[in-house]
Amino acid sequence: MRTALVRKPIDLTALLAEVSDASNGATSIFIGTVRCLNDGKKVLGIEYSAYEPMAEKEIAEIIAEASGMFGVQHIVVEHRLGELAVGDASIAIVTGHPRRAAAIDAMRYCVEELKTRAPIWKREHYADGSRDWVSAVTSREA
Amino acid sequence: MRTALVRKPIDLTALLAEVSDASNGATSIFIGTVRCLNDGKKVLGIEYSAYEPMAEKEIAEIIAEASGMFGVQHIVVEHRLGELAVGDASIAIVTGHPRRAAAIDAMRYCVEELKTRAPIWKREHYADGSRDWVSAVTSREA
Amino acid sequence: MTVTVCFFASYADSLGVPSMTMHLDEGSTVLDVMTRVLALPGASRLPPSPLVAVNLSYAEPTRVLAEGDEVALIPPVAGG
Amino acid sequence: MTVTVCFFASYADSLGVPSMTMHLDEGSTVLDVMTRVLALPGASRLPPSPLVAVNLSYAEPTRVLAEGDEVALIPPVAGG
Repeated sequence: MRTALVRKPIDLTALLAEVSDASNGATSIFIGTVRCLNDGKKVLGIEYSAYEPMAEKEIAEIIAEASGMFGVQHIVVEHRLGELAVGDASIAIVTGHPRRAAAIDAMRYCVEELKTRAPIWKREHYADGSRDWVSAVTSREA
Repeated sequence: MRTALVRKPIDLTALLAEVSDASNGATSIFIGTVRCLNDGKKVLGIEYSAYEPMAEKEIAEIIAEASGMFGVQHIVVEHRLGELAVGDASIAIVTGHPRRAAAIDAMRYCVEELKTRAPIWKREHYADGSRDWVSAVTSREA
Repeated sequence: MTVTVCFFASYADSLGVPSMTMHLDEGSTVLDVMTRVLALPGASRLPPSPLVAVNLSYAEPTRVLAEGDEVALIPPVAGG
Repeated sequence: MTVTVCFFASYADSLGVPSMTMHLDEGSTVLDVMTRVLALPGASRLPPSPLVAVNLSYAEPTRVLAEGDEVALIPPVAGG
């Protein structure tokens, strides 16, 4: 189990290798990407920032909770920070387990909790040149 | 939206490219793999076979149902047939959508329905040289 | 009329054939096919009411068959 | 005693600084820090009760602070 805040593109193949285990029958993945539209505004990119030590601690706690609740030993979460363009992956969550229910439940728990608790912020850059901090409260989230 | 029964390794990168869309904010993936143990027996490999035209039709219907229920336009399902070794991916389901809930719900719907309805069978090869047809009824499924 | 009956996986192993042609009276149903199949050598290893598909869709035992139909006995599935 | 107060994202923009050192009486709480922060120039754009973390964990306003604590005001999060 591992979490990391990274400043380069997320390498999904490497993450898959990391959770790989001959006892796994199911691997579940969530990838969040920068999308071109938010609340009707054309988005060119997003700048992600974080309270880094707390975000890493909070995500590590979320992973530990998911592991305990669903018995999943193989969980890796990477969140990217810095300037991202449309289509870039901002987050990848990968879980592996002998059974599909546990793998999917653990993945979903991690993404939902991370979006609620991890101190990470994004500022969207719009086609009209403006920039705005976006929150889960003020926007409908991906 | 596309489904296929394939006889070569599943190329996840190609499937991700296929569902990619600038309006997607969330991509959800399920990968089923051959695991080394089932019901306490050491597994060396699995031979997958199908009633191919019906399996393709049934999976296409499942994808259409998921698309209608969750509003997800980007769904691709590949199921591999033939001889697979431990760790090989037997199935990949990839969904893309602006929002995470729909992407994950559609992925989960497809995997659950496919495992119930698609006429696909597997014969496990064990370390002791024996082979056995395995069903969702007689074994605990991945 | 004539229909094709298909067997897969453990059913094909038990019956020793992947398919057979069956001649039926007009108005015959899926149940009539099953009764004939369950009397074949090796059929004792099949369940009493196997799942059936007609022309690639799951069908009830009461389904009336037509000339040229493809009737498939579907063992418990295990895809994924 | 002395604590460090950290601001992020829109809060850092509003207050014009990423962090500040604050001198407090012994027994001061998170609420005392918030009262001081909300009196700063630019603080009118902050909500009346922002989320707070002390030493990397979310904390209640009644939390009593200690020398050297790191108090962070956490804007609405938007990770993922």
